[in-house]
Amino acid sequence: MRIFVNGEEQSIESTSVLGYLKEIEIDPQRVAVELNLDILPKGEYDTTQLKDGDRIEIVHFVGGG
Amino acid sequence: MRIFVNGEEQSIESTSVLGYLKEIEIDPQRVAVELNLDILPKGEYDTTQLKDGDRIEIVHFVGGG
Amino acid sequence: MRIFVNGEEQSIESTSVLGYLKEIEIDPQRVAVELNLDILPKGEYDTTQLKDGDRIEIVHFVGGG
Amino acid sequence: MRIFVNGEEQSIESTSVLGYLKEIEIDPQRVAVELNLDILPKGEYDTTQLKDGDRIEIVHFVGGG
Amino acid sequence: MKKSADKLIIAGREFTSRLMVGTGKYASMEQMVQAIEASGAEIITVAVRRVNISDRSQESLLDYIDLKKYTLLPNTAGCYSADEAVRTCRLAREAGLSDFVKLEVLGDEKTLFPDNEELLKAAKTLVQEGFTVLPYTSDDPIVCRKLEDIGCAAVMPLGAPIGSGLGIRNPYNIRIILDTISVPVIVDAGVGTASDAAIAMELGCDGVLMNTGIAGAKDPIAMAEAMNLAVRAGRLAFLSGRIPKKLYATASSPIEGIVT
Amino acid sequence: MKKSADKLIIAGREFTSRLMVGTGKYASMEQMVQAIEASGAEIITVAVRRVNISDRSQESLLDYIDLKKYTLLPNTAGCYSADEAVRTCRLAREAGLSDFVKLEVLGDEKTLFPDNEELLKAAKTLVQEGFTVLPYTSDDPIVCRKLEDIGCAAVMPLGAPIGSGLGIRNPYNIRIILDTISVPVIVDAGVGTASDAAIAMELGCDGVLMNTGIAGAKDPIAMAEAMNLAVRAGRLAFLSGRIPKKLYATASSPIEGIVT
Amino acid sequence: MKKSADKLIIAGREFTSRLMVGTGKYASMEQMVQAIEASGAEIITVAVRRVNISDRSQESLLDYIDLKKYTLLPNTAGCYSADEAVRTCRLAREAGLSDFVKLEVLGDEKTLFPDNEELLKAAKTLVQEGFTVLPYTSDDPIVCRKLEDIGCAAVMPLGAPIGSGLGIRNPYNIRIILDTISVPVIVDAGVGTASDAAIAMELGCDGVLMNTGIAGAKDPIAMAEAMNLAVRAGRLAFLSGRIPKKLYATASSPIEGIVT
Amino acid sequence: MKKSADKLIIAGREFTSRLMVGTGKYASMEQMVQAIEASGAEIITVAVRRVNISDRSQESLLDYIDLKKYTLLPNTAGCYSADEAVRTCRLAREAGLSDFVKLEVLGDEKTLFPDNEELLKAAKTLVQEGFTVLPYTSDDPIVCRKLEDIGCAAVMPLGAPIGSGLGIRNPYNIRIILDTISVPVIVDAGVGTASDAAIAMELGCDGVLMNTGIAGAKDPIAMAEAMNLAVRAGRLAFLSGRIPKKLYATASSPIEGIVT
Repeated sequence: MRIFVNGEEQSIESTSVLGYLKEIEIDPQRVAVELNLDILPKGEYDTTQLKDGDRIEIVHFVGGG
Repeated sequence: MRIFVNGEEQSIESTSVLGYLKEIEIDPQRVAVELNLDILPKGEYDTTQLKDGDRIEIVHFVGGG
Repeated sequence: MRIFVNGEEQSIESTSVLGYLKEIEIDPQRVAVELNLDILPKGEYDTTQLKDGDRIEIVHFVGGG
Repeated sequence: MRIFVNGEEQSIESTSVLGYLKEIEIDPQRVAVELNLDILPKGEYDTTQLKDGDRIEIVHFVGGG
Repeated sequence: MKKSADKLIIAGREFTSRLMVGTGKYASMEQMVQAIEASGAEIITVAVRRVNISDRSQESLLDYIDLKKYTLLPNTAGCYSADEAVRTCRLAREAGLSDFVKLEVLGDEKTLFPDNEELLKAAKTLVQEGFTVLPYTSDDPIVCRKLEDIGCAAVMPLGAPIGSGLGIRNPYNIRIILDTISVPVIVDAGVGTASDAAIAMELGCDGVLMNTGIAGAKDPIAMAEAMNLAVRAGRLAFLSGRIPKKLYATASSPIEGIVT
Repeated sequence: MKKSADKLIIAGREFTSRLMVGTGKYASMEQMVQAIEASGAEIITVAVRRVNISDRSQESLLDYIDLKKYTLLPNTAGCYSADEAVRTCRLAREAGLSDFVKLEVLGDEKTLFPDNEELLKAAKTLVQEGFTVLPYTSDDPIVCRKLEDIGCAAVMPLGAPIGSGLGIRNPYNIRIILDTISVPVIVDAGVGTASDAAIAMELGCDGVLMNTGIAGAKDPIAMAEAMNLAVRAGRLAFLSGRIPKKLYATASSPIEGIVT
Repeated sequence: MKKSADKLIIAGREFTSRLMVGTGKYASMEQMVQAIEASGAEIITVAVRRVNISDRSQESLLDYIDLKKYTLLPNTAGCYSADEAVRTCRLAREAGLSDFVKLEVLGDEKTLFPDNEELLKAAKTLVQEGFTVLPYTSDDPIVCRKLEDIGCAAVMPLGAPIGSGLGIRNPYNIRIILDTISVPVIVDAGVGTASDAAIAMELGCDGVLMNTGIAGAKDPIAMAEAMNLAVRAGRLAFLSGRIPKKLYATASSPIEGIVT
Repeated sequence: MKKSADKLIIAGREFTSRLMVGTGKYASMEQMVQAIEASGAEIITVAVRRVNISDRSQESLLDYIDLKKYTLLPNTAGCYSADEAVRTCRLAREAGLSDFVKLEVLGDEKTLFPDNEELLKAAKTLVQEGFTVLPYTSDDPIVCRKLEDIGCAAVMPLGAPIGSGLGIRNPYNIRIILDTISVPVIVDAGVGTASDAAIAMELGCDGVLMNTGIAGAKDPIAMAEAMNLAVRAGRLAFLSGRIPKKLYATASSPIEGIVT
């Protein structure tokens, strides 16, 4: 399945958001996820299915002032 | 006829704006007139009839910074 | 005997500087003494005799900036 | 005759200060002259004779702040 | 450049003087006229107020001002919303038969600082209605850029609060505004004495607008002349290329030829 | 007071201009002459140097200066001891046929700050010899008072190092000097641009002396005019009684009669 | 008051330190951690950025910060519109499980000055959504008052441009803001050295936020300690009631008893 | 360098604190003791005065000061000539059994500015007599250099008049003094609040001496702590290498990874 992650097209294995995060080795506790411009509550990573063409943003905290 | 001039009720003789300005000895060239919240072009002072309850503002320039 | 202490004439009993300091209850360790405009070393308070008309200054430290 | 002018040794023809100034084409009105460390009044340029080894300073005004 | 050719151009109109003065707070009309004269100003600000119907005795400002000589710049002083300011500008245009307005929308009575949110709204409307808008604003480069983008004929950041006499409190912001803006930048408000006006001009401002600094002085007419001289002095100094600042000294007299 | 009657009086001599300028560091004699002209100065400083015997071609400064129009103020620039300075003053008097001298005794070459200890010695001698002594000194009220007590005709504290263009670094000391001293107080050195000169005058100084600020500018003649205007602006502002400084605003347009 | 009882309270939460620091621009995570430690800060700002999918090697900021010890303040740096800023805040809340946000809406990339028009829009939305909003804004008392009226938990006017190190360019405006505003006033941006921070606190500000002033110093850890001390020094000085400023002197040693 | 190793060395003696405080003008001896304690000072100034023969009740300052802990620095406050000052120093040495003296020779009672001519005379004599001389002087680089040449152990230029609280009026001169002088440079007089002390240290001064700034505050003990912190903050900031000042901004958060 092909989705857009942080603006770049990716082809992925997983079908759930949580699955995808694991696939790319990201700790769900450390990030926030936006699915098609809506915030996705952490509780729904597991149950939320991805479908072709979805656009997700995965962000975290970095050093800033 | 009674109208409101600069917020105060006045009873007046004249029926036209120009007439009223003359009545209260104001040089039309030196002022601007607003009739019921619309600017009244100088050219229309003569032809514009006042009716009871009209609200007019008559302003001029004073010292300011 | 009459001497001048800090600018004021005083009549005193003692004959030595040390004696006079004791007379007016001043701790020799806490002051400096000038006899007729010369500094008097602490060691000489005991042996130094006062004579009529001597001028002595007795100073100490006070709060200052 | 050899004299020192502004710190440099010079051999000169003239015997008077005024003569020397003319010799080197200097307008006496525009300068001040010091002869052996004493100011020489303008009035005495003519009558003052130079002798071997004299030290003279000739100064004028230049741009300054 | 030829200094004598140095003109201030606002909305295509050319002015020789870079000092604009107000007409408020003078002891008398005569004093006001003389002070304006001494200031050399060509643009003078006026306020728009209701005619006093009950007392017709009061004399009219316009009896004292030669409209062939001076350009009137009506202000919207006292307006606290875009609507009031726009309404006042429309009245001003009708009274003055000119499009020039000094747009003020105030934020509060204590600081008389602009409410830039309302100011931007009013400026949009007025530019659309064909006014030549000179807005009084903060020393905020972002607001100034927006005012220019809207189509204002100049921007007039304050140097300090109106009537405070504190001079230019933040020359850094004024410099940034000058770097950012293409229309004339005129410091409006805060000037207390001649050097304040000179500093504004030395920063590169195109002009200075003041009222209290002159009218509130013990001798307004002499102060008006002082401001006239100061604005010209500051402008000339700006154009002349000042010496750089250095911590240490440089001799002005030559080193050579010292008597030893 | 009548502003036009405002004169600077030094040792009984009356001057209209309160700006004194130097003659050093100009690109050409022509430029110097035009700059002095534009400055409006009546007193101009010059240095005393050895005539160059070997090269007679060089033109003389005095060929360019109308001595009927200007008062020469010879300086002792480059002197680091009282003796050198006194010797230079004696030569200057003989060359210039005038008693006026700008007395400088320098402390070091990097700061060109005065050596006030030597300065006081030299001033004593020169006053005794009948010179009219205008000493260049620090912004030190105690030294200034001593110079006045000795009989100097004026005191000339520096605003900042010579040629630094830093302006008046310590206006507080200048104010104290003005409170303390009866003879004219002239700020000498440090002025970099027009507003610096205006500030000096607004503090209440009697005059300003400068050289590098004008001669070192990209356009010295225009800067000379700027300084001329600035000194007059600052003086007028000082005499006019400026408005007080306030943290908050005061409206310049009336509150009454606002359209509502 | 008891100095030790002096706390900073934001949205009901109590903090002992009045210094807030950023986490950007450090040479290493270790250096950042030590600098934060030395600063004594309890609130630290972080940015919200996309995870780099391609390069998983990069370490996570949160591995280095003890969330029991520090309150995270996510910022919206890099946002130029209300919409972007609101979106970033929502992401930040989800990532950080906290409502605190440092709201920035920038006007341009050169000055990084706030776009206050957009800022006010974003603040309205975020307050409605239950965020605790700490907005970075200009030293504009009118905008600060509007932000307080909207319900922001504090206002954070800039002292000077972000990273400029110019200190507090306009203490007058900061003082007016302090007179006007009831919520905490925190100077955000511009601090370059310790005295800048002390001055902010002496004006009466409730806190200071900085990043570049520390992270950009040659020795960031030592500078962090300097800022820690300076903020406390300035706060204590503010509470201690400084002596008034006077032009003239007052002796600190007694006049009586001088040896004569 | 290792910050903790940073010591102030005067005449071979090492001190950890760079703040020196006076003992005058406190409400009580108890308050003085607590303030000195809070200041962290190791060197404290005292005045030399006649014992009051008639009233023996008055308590002695030395009953309150632990001489093992503090180094006394007797001053010559109130002396207006070299002779008086020298005489006072000799008395001080006899009373205090130490060679350290703070040498003041005052020029007048209104400014309490030093009379540097007399100061130099007194310093010469005292150095010859083996005193460790710390002279209070002007911010005059030439006088400071002469004092160092004479053999003074430090130079102590004033920041502003004693007790004025004006801070450092002329940082430029202080910087030049720091460039010129090898012995410790200690700012003495003028400090009004914490940031003034921090600024002195950030300029690179080796220490700060104050009395009125602390004793005259509403809460002297808290202000003493503020000054303690401020001097350390300023010193650390000086050693840490502050960021350069820039007119424009530099982002503290990364540009990359912004959500779009």
